Amino acid sequence: MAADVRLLADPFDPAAKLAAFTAAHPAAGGVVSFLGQVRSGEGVEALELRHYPPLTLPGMTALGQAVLARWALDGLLILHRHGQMTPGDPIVLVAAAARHRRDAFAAADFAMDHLKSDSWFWKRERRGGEWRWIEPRDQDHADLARWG
Amino acid sequence: MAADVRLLADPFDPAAKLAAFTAAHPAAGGVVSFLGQVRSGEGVEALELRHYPPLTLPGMTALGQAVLARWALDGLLILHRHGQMTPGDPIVLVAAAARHRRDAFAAADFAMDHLKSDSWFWKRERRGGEWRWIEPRDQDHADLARWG
Amino acid sequence: MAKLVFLGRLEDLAGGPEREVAPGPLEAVLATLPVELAVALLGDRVRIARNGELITERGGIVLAEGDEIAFLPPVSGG
Amino acid sequence: MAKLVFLGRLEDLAGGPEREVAPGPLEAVLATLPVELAVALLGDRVRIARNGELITERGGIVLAEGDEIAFLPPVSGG
Repeated sequence: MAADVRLLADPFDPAAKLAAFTAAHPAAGGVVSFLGQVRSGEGVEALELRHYPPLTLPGMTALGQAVLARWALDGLLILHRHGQMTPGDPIVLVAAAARHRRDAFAAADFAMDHLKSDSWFWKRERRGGEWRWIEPRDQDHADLARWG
Repeated sequence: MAADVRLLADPFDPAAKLAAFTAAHPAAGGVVSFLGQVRSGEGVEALELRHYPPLTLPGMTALGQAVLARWALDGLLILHRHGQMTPGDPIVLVAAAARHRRDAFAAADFAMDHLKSDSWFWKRERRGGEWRWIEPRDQDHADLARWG
Repeated sequence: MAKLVFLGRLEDLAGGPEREVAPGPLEAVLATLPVELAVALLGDRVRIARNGELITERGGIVLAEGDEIAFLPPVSGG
Repeated sequence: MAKLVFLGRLEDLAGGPEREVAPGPLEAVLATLPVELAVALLGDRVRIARNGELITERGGIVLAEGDEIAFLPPVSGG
């Protein structure tokens, strides 16, 4: 079983993607998902994620394989936007289907920690008409260190 | 902010419920969800969850309040079926919306551990035409002990 | 009358989800039931709720008119 | 010709996402750039990929015709 890993240039409907993923894994007792979206109400007018094609999707695919090797899953979905987004737009959807709930939680959590701190995306925000690049957060590295 | 906690007698559409929950919390950067469904392919023809009205929903509501008190959430959704279900039917949907990803993961995980081991549901399965009550699993108690 | 409510596998033993009984001391009520059921209802892991409230001390319960006593075996989870 | 690719904030410093350069030693190529950009590209936390492969040893790189050298500042996460 391979992970379904995609880097998307256009908006996607996370509810539809999650419904299709769940339906594709009827033997799984549980599906854990994480949906990240552009926050509203913080003065961010737009967010842009840039990637480097030779590295970004290959890195996400390798992450998917690492997650599948580490937990007993029935399925793994990793969708990630690039390009410009506005508040409320979905950025990332990770879903893990497993027979056992704990595996699904850990796999989704691990995948998100690695996507956030360890994948090839550069992010900038527009506030008051000005674009500004976002520096890495220490919290992301602390999250990653949890997995040894 | 109160948790949205419901005990449902009829089938529900988890994708629609999750989409509505996500749309209601635009300031949350992330939404973690757990969907539990009746497993296919294991010989289970039907599953029935029985509850005791004076205790079951009040217990779920108290759990929702405990989760909100423990983590900084923008929203919390707990939907749980009772009655008869067949393979593929959703049983439980928990979703936690938070500014910070780690809070959302921990809250959903905690809520599921407590729903599974600590809420007033009795489950029976029909296999080969015979109904059989399901005893508690030791794993559920081990899961619960993680939270101290 | 008062009512006994049987959850989970206790329902199978009782032959139904509930049973009307005459008010009185719980011991006396249980003595009118089939012995296998009475023994199961008194099991260590069976909790008791009276009118929707869990009871911690099960000695000395007397059923009044209209009372509902529920017998709750270990939950099997959601 | 060869190509330099600038990711993240390096793109702003470079005035665009990429730049065509003549092949040759990377040091010589960098010496033709504005000094502020050259210094930023050589920062400790900037990783380098050559034709899509990360390079661990950045000494002695010589750009051949058609090479693509990407400068990757710390990622800001998804």
